[in-house]
Formats: sequence, structure tokens, C-alpha cells
Amino acid sequence: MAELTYRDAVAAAIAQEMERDESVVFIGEDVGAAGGVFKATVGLLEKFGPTRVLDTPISEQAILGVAMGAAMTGMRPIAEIMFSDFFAVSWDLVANEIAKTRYMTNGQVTLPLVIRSGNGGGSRFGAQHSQSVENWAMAIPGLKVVAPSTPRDVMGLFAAAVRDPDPVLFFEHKSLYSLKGEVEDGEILDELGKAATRREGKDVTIVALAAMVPRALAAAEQLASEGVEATVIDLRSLVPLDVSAVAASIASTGHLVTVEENPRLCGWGAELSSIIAEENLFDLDGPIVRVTTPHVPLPAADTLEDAAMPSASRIVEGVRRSLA
Amino acid sequence: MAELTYRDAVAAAIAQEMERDESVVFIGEDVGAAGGVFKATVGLLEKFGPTRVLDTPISEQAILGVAMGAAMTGMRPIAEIMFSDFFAVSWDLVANEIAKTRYMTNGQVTLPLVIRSGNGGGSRFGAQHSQSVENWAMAIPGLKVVAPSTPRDVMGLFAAAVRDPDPVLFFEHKSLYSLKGEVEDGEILDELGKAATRREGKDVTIVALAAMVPRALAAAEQLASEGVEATVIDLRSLVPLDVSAVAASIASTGHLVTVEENPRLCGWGAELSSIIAEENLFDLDGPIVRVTTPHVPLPAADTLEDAAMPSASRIVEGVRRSLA
Amino acid sequence: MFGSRAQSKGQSEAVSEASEEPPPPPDPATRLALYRQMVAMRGFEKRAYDLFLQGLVKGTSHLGLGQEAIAAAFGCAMRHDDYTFATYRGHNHTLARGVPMTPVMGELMGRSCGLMAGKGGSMHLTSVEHGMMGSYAIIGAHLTIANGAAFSAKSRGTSQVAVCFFGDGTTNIGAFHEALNLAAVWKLPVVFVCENNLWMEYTPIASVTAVAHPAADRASAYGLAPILVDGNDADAMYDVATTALARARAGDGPSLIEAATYRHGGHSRADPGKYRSDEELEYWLGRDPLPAYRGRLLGAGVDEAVLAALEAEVAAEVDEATEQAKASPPPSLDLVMSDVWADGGSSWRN
Amino acid sequence: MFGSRAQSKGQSEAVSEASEEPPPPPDPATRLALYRQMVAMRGFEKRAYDLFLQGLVKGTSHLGLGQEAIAAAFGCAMRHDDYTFATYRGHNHTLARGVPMTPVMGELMGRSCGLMAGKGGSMHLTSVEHGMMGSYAIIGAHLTIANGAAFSAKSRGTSQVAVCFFGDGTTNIGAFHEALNLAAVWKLPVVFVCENNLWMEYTPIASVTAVAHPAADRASAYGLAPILVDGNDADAMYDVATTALARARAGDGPSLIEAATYRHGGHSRADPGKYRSDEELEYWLGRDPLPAYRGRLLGAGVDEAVLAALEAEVAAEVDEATEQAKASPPPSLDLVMSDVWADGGSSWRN
Ligand SMILES: Cc1ncc(C[n+]2csc(CCOP(=O)(O)OP(=O)(O)O)c2C)c(N)n1
Ligand SMILES: Cc1ncc(C[n+]2csc(CCOP(=O)(O)OP(=O)(O)O)c2C)c(N)n1
Ligand SMILES: [Mg+2]
Ligand SMILES: [Mg+2]
Repeated sequence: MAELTYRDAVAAAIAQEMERDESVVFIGEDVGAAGGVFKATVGLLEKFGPTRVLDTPISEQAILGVAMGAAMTGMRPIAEIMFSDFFAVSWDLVANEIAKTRYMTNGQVTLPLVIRSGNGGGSRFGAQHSQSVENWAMAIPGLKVVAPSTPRDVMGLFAAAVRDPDPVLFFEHKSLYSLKGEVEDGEILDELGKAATRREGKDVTIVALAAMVPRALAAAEQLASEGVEATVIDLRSLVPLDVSAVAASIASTGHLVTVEENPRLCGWGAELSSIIAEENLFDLDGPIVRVTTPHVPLPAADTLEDAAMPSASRIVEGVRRSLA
Repeated sequence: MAELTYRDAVAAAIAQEMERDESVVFIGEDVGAAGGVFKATVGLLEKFGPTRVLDTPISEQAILGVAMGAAMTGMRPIAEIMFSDFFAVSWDLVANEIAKTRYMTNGQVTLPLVIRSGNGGGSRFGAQHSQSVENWAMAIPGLKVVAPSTPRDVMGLFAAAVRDPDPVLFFEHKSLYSLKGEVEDGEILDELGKAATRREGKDVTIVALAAMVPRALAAAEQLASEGVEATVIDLRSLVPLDVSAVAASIASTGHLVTVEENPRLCGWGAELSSIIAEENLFDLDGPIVRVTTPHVPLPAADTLEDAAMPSASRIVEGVRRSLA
Repeated sequence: MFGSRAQSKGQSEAVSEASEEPPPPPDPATRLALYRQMVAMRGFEKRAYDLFLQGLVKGTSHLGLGQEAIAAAFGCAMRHDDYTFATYRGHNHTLARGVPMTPVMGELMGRSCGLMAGKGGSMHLTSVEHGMMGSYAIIGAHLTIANGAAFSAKSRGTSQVAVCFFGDGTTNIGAFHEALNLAAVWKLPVVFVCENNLWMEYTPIASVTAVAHPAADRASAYGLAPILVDGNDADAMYDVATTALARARAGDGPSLIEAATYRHGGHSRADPGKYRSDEELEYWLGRDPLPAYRGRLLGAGVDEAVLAALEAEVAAEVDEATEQAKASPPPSLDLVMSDVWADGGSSWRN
Repeated sequence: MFGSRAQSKGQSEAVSEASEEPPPPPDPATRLALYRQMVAMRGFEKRAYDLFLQGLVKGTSHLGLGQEAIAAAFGCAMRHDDYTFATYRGHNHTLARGVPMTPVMGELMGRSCGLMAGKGGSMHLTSVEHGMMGSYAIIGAHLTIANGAAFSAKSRGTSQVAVCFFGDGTTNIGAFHEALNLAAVWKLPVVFVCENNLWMEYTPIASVTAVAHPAADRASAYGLAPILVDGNDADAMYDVATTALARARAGDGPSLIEAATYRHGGHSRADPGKYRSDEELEYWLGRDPLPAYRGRLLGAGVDEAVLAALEAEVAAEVDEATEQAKASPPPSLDLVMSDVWADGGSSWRN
């Protein structure tokens, strides 16, 4: 057991996979000599040398094109898109090429690649450097979508992502990079598509992702002091989606509250809500409440950003609405 | 009254707005001399000349950049993205720049522009030329999103889009271009955000968009022959979203079925379903059923494409599930 | 609409300048192979066009009639394990890698014998076993993907080369710029081949491009030498192809080739190509790569009977592919749900 | 990590070559204005840095310390109604258009007096009334947007010019290529100014670019003349600025200027910039545009007292802006929900 930051877990996970498999290479902007703008890849260039860790120009399309072309010819590339907002400049590669090629080629082409990216708000970076775009990815058939909330999960899910035969978008939350947590020694390898129940409670099921997990847990603490016992489920991946875990929990609690960081419309919470409303409607004893950032870009000023993002107290309020 | 095709309605609507307002210009690939790859803009170059109708290089980012820069300095540009799949190569302009600038500048910048695009499947064009991406747009705060289902609505909604002070993504459905319909004479100007009830029925509310509207109506006919009376609501725009119309209808029918062409995850149907599950849960007498294209890219072969997209019979089956 | 004829002149001038010292011709066997490939492409695509008219090819399709010499030259010059990346106008490049006609025809017709069982369609022809790494229908991306294959070859030390074909219009999209710069900086074993047929869809490249030669005039922006070649001359094409492939294989980095050519038909199935002047079309039909090359072979002493036999062989191959594809059933509907992910299925949830 | 020093040498050589025949200096009033602008920028940004250290500026912020001559030259050369498009490193360019210091400082601190009341932040400074059309934080897009403003000026016949500033690293992204080509084809009244400070974030531009001068060596790809200038020499900058603006205003189309410069500090707030060699930093600190220009003005006979008075004035302005911004309350929380759409609100439904 060691205590690691989420940031150091990223570097450790990449190193673990690069050591294990020679076909793993890592490319991106400022990832090598500088160790990444979030310092999440420090030491990799020194360890694996400039043929396996490569600094690129500011050319996101070229970066993802390299990842795709390398993956289809026998390598297992890891690419970094520095801030997830920048997926927009390379969305063609992600949505039209990487996601669709296995299908269009009737399975001839396999794309074992990982694109990791700094996602999410809370750093006062303003609207173009703070987005949660995991729902952009979830909407595209052919991708897998992972978003860990703890240093341990960074290790286990990243290893799973690299070994997965499909393209995985791996969303690291910028505001979690300095979070510390216990990580077991030795290789950690998780399975994608398994949610984790972070807390058990009989009254309501709160489902959250990444940086919203600690907020959901804080809300659950507060609710407990009012006599409401909440289950908190950390989805960990959106594709594959652990519907069973959520449905099973609702079958006993009868109440669902989702907590999304992304702007309101068409987020994963909407998808999950619509699944439950289609398949488990009669398990519900109250409305499904979605707590989200409102449908706005994120403002830069600290006070405004804090007011925009879901807080523990807004989650508590959402639970009360579902139970009312 | 005249009978127009959906295609001709596009050209007529652009002409109407360009005649009315000198600040309206129109740019895109092959839109001028060639009249557009879908022949939806024939005659505009001849009518308005090469300073107002401009053929561009294959440079979608440059096209949308021109639209944005022109809109922020007093013009009302219309830009074409030929196939909506190509939004992916210019998504940064749409999602990060055009959508967020009013907010980031605290209202200093206004962007009255329209981006029109050929959207949707059914033409056997394969996975990269057939997508329905209106949900990509709906997920981005700051955009308006319109998708007409009839020639008349093309006229009325397009005029509204051009006169709207906000950026509007106007999705024309490729498989509707040859659809004919009655269009009143004189100027037609609709209001964005008003759904149209295409059919009234007491048993179930079917909500559809664009090319799914005729399929929903066909399903309703079939259901009527079985004694089930369906209301069919054509949303017409996703942002603004006419929640009131849907909620009011469900209050009387107790059943909601949404019909989406986009791949399943995170579509507008999920959003609508989640709204109803949050706000109108106790009006429901059965599960909310979403009929969608499965979460797959669209295949090219005619038989496969037909099997993938929602058909009248799949809609009927969805209604039966909601009523069961 | 200025300049399409002006540019066609400019282009052929530049070409003749570039080819002042003619290289030695390819050996006779290679020349026959080049001719056979061109005849096969021509025969295949003419048949594909007939099948459109009969309603048997659905959707869209983009023919390379008139542009065969480029794909044929690379087809003959490439090593078996090299990688091809093509566009929606990729029938020729697919056949050039030795992919049999039947699955290609079947794919155009959406049949189960199709190269991708109908899931991809004419714009996405792919045959990994033949090094045909895909046809890409959105402008630009595949230049960056070709870099990836080249990077992989370099990393794995296989001396494979990636060859990437694209049109003149493609030189104005952002991905072109990103791909060329990275290829040059990383000295990747990749050959970029711009088939300049003077037109994008219905708009002349000259009307939307800041330079006369959309690829060659940009080579220096990536530290590369400008290479302009007559894309309708199979021998000249073969020469630049072998040079560029050798350079890449030797570790000397990418090349950017601009090949002057012309498509005889419209942009795609639905397009009669009427926006082009009769003169322009005449001029280029007069520069058709096939009859010219046939004449050249005869002039070099090849027996007419050899060519006739080869042509008959190809004609039979086309007929057979047509019949086989027609006889092939539509794909199983299960395929709608297959291979979204690598477990073979489409399940995104547990 | 090759070449950052090598290139800095190469660059200054090229610069001196380009400036063999020195243009006549700007008139004395302009020179004073140039100096005043630079002093104001320097004073403002040094204060902004102090405020970071005090925790009063949150989030990130990118200083242009050392690069002032470029923004100042254009600030003095532009017409009041011209358009500026800048990057996240845009404090200097904002001040150059006459935007007062208080709202800029307020925006950095997230206060209600901020230029956008805190909604945009330091990376998005915008003041439409001053022609400051925005600061853009994602690389590349704003070059295409500047084209739009230029297109609009041309359409409306106003003879306004759009000036777009960006860094060396930006020359390798796709949007750069698309914007330059379209500007040239449409002869737009736009001036592209590449501030080549040798570094992207923490990676030297020379290590990821196929040519030595990332902008100038690409000008010919768009039919433009290469323009290399010493970006630390306010007079030289002013000269190229007036020439390019005049060219654009005359309808002769765009210019692409590469200005050699250096940032004294790190890329952004959090970065000490330790990846650069001491020698390199020393070299460029020795080429600081401010003391050099001060010396030049004194040499040209300007009274030391005039400069000292101007410096004191600016210092007072900075102090006042600091106090006003500190005194300004945080923005009203209602602003979270305002101006998503043009009705002033955020309602996406009825
Ligand atoms: C990003 C993008 N924009 C537009 C299109 C539509 N489109 C398909 S082919 C084509 C013309 C391409 O011209 P060129 O590169 O010269 O190739 P050619 O068709 O002449 O072989 C266009 C504009 C596309 N497929 N992708
Ligand atoms: C599309 C995109 N990719 C990456 C970044 C992250 N980033 C911000 S600034 C920067 C370096 C830019 O270098 P340059 O253009 O030289 O400008 P400078 O910062 O030196 O002024 C990078 C990579 C970004 N903002 N946008
Ligand atoms: Mg072409
Ligand atoms: Mg720089």
C-alpha cells in the first residue's frame, strides 16, 4: 500500500503499461520533456526514451491520426489531448474515424488505443478550459468512456483501458489531480463497465462520476445527519455502462438522483434516467432528479464557477425533491 | 399556395431573407456556381452575385470562422456545412467559439448567424455521410437547434433562424429534400421553440423530429387501425424545446414514446424522457419508450441501413410496450 | 469561374519543365503490369457505372476514370506489406493492391460477398490483408492516419511505407497542414500523393487556392522539395513513385507528390460534370492515360496480341465479378449490430 | 532538445538581414506613444504577477512581459475602428486598444468591475467598444474569426482592418492553414502577426516544426511575401505594422508577419520557465524592448524628465486600477445564468 496522488497514479499507470508491453507508446503536447502541463507524466521520457514518449506540435488532428494509424498496424498508442475542450479541434478523428472504423470495415480493423485528457471545471480556467465533455464521447457509438474518481481507480482503469482492444477515452479530472489516496502495491487491473458502490443506504440512490463522487459523498453525509441514508454509486465508466448496478439499487431505494458536471442537456444522467424510466419505471417511488451544471458555459470567476457547478447542498436539495 | 419541394423551399427561404436584408450573405462549398450538392441553393449566385454568395475552399473551420467574425461585426451570415458529419472537422468553432462567446463576453458580442447542413440517413451513404448530429448541438449551451420536417416549415423556421439574434444550427434532412408540400404565398415567419401537433389522439403521445415525423405518422395510422389513437408531436426545434406541449399532451395520454434517428445514447429523446421523469412522473401510466437507431454507426447497404433506422413498425412496437 | 483552363495550361507547362530529363523507362514486365492494372481499373469502373444505371449500385460512388495511371504506378511500385490510404474515390487504389474484383463489386452493390459485407460501402473500401488500410470519406483525416501507420512501421523497424492518396481540394483543409508538418518533423516513411484533377466537387481548385499548384507550391512550407508529375503518364508516375518509396524506406522522410490528372466523369454518381467546358474535357480526353500507354507499349515492340489477350482476360474478370456479386445475397441483418466493439457486438451496457 | 538557442541565433540573423535598409523612424509623438504603451503594459503585467502571488488573481494568466513592442506598435498604428483578435496572452493587446486598466485588472481578479464581469477571465479579454474583438484560448480558431471581421469590413466597404495576433506554436495547427489560404484567395483586409517567442508552452517550436521560421517560411504557401521583423524593436514593428495595415486598407489583401521576440517569464502563472537555458534567457533579457527603446528616445533628444513623468503617470494608473479592482465586489451570482442567449437569459425551454 502506498499513498499516491491522482496525478502520480497517471504517471505510474502509464509506466506500468509501457513496461509491460513494448508496443505501447505515448504522444502529446508537452508530455515528454516537460512532464505534461498537469505534471501527470513526469519521468516517462527519461524512463522510456524519445522513441516511445514523443512531444508533438500543437496539432491535435495529427496526434490522433498517429494514434489511429499506429493502433491499426499493431501498436497500442496512448495519446494525450491536453484539455478535453480541445477534443473539438480533433473531433473528426474521434467521432468519424476512430469510433466508426471497426464497424465500417466489418471488423477488419481493431483500434486498441487510449486518449487521455484533462477534463472538468473548478480551476477558474473559464469556458474554454473547463468543460466536462464525457457526454460528447458517450454519444458516439464505437468508443469506450472512462472517468476515474480516485488514484486507485486511475491505476486499475487505465491499465484496463490500455489492454482493451477498443478505443477508450480516458477522462482525468483536473480538480482531482492533487487528490491523495491509498493504492495497493503490484499490478492493478480493473474491468471496464463495473460501477463501485461508495456508500450503502436504503433511502435513495445517488449516481455520480469523477469529481462529482466526493460531492455526492459529502451530500450523503449531510443527509445522514438528517436521517436519510443514501447509496452512492460511482459509475467509473459511461461506456460500458453499469445499468445493472443502478437498477438493482433503485429496486431497493425507489429513488434516483444523478449528479452530472456537464451542462444539463443530453448528459449521461439523461441517458440513465431514460433507461430507468423505460425499464424500471414501476420501481420508482419519486421523480428521477438530475443535478447538473445548468445549461451554461462555465464562467471564470471563482464565485461564479462555484455557483454553477453541482455542490453538496444542491445534491441534498435534489434528494429532497426526489423524496418529497 | 404553391407546391414546393423541401429542397426548393431552402433556396426560396434563403432568397427571401437575402432580399429582405442586405447584411445577409451566404457561404459554403459548391453552394454558388453549382447550386449546392443537394441542389438546394440553385439560382442564388445568379440572383445575389458573387459578393453575397461565395464558394469556399474545403475549409470548414475557415467557413465557420468567417461566419462568426462577420456576425460579430454587423452582418447576418448563413454558412453551409455540406453534410452534418463534417461538423466534426469544425466543432471547435461551433462548440467552443460560436456557442460560448456571448456568455464569455458578458453579452458584448452577439452572433446572429445560421449554419445549415444536410443531416440524417436513408441515402445509403455510409457511416460518415449519414449521421444525425442534432444531439451534438443540443448538448452545447449557447446554440439554437432547428430541424424542419416539411417544406412549409423550412420556409418559416429558416426565416426565424436568420432573424434570430443567436447562432442557429439548421438541420435539413437529406432524405426529405425531394418531399413536396403546400406552402402559403407571401412571407412566412415562424417562432422558434413551438412544436406542432401533427395528429391528435388520446391514447399515447409520440414525439418525433424531421424525417422521423412521417414515420411516426405512418405508425399512428397503423395504430389507429388497431384502435389506438396517437398524438404525434413534431418538435421542430430542440433548442428552444417545447416542453409544455409535450407535458400537456402526456397529462392527457399518460404515455410517451420518442422517435429519434440518432444513435441511442444521449439523444434528445433521453433529455425529454428525463425531463418528464423528473417533472411529470406521476402523469405517466406506462414506461417512457425511446425508439432510436441502435447505438451503432449507420451501415451503407440499403437492407442494413433500413434495418438500423427506426421504422413505422418499430414505432408501433414501442407504443405497444408503453401501453402494455 | 476563372482559371480552370488557365490552370490546366499552367499545370502541363510545369509538368513538362519537371520532366526535362526523362528517366529510364520501367522494365518491360513492369510496363505490362502497369498497363494491366490500368485496364482492370477502367474495366471495373465502367462496369460499376453501368450497374448504377441499372440501379444495382445504390448510394453514391466516385469514379477515378482517367486517373488510373497514378494508382497503377504505386500499385506496381509498392512492396506487398506497404500501406495504402485512399479516399472515397478509391476503387483504383484498392484494385491496385491486388484486392479481387468480386468483393469490391459486391461492396458497391451492398451484398454479403462485399469486402466489408456492405457495412462500409463504396466510400470505405478496406482490405487489411492486402495492405489497403481504408478509404476515407471525410476530407483530410486520412493524411494524419497514414502518418500513424508510417510511425508504426518506423517504430517496429519494418521498413514499410505508407502511401496516402488525396485530391487537390484536400490541400486546403487543416489536417493536410498538420499531417505534412508532423511527417516532416518526425521524418516518417510516408508518401503523400495529391491527384490534382483540377476540380473539387463542382468548383475548380484554382478559384479557391492561393497558389497555382496546391500541393507542390506548399512543399517548401514543410521543408520538402516540390514534385510535379504528369499523372496521366504511367512511366513518369512509376518513376516518382519508386523514388519516393525508396526515400521513405531509406529513412529520409516523407515526400509530397502532385500528379496532374483529370477525371473523365462527374464527381460522383449523380453528377454529369456539366460545369466543365467542352474544350477542357476534350483536352483531357485527348490525354487519356490508357490509349497513350497502349500506343507506347506497341511502339516499344510489345505484341498487339499480348495486349489484346490481357484486355480480354480483364474483361472476363469484370464479367465474372459482376455475376458473382449479382448472385450474392444481401448481408445478414445481424450485421447491423456486429462489430461496433471488438467483442464483435454492440452492447454498451451490462 | 535541440535548437532553441540555434534558432534564436538563426532568427536574429534573419531579422538583421531583413532590416538591412532601416526605414525612417516614426515621428516623435508616435515614438512617445509607443514608449508609453510599452511602459503601461509592463507596469500592468508586473502588478498582475504580484497579485497572483497574493492569491488575488485566480485561475491562470499568461503574461506578455518582453513582447510589448509588438502590441504597442499595432496599437499605435491601427485606426480606432480596426479590429483586434488576440490570444489568452492578450493583456498587452487589450491595453494597446485603449481599454482602461481597471476593468482588465478586475477581470483578472474576477470582480464585478471586470471587463466581462468575471465571466470570461484573463484568457478572454474583450472590449467591443475599443475594437478589441476578443482573446481566444484554443489555438487556431481566432485566425479564421479575424477573417470574418475582415470579410465583413470588405463587404460593408468600411476599410477597416482586422489584426490577428498569435504565437509560433499556432502555425502548426490546421486552422492556421485554412485561415491563411482563405484570406489570400479572398484578398481580405487582415494582418496576421505571429509573435515567435521560440517556445510553445514548455516545448521549443524548433523541435516540432519543419521549417526554421514557422510563419515566414510558410508565407509562400499562400502566395504571400515572407516578412520577418525584430519584434523587440518598436520602431521596426511600427514600420511593418503601418505597411501591412496600408496594404490591407488599399484592398491588396492580407499580410503574414513573423516577429521575433521572447517571453521573459513562464508560459502561464504556474510556470517558472525553468526549461530554458540561462544563456538563452540572458541573451533575450539583454534584448528587452523597453530599456532599449528608452535609450533610443534619449539618444534622439527626448528629455529624460518627459520619460520619467510618463513612467510615473503609468505607475499611478496601475496603482489606481489595483485599488479599484480590489475594492470591487465579486460579481452578482445572477450572472451565472445570464447571456447564454441574446434575450439575456439561459432558458432553453418553454
Ligand atoms: C471535410 C469535408 N468537407 C467536404 C466534403 C465533401 N466533399 C467530398 S469530395 C469533395 C471534393 C474533394 O475534392 P478533391 O480533394 O480535389 O478530390 P477529388 O474528389 O477531386 O478526387 C468534397 C468537397 C468532405 N467529404 N469532407
Ligand atoms: C488547440 C489547442 N491545443 C493546445 C492548447 C494548449 N496551449 C495553450 S497555449 C499553448 C502554446 C502556444 O504556443 P504559441 O502559439 O507559441 O503561443 P505563446 O503561448 O508562446 O504565446 C498550448 C499548447 C490550446 N490552448 N489549444
Ligand atoms: Mg480534385
Ligand atoms: Mg510561442
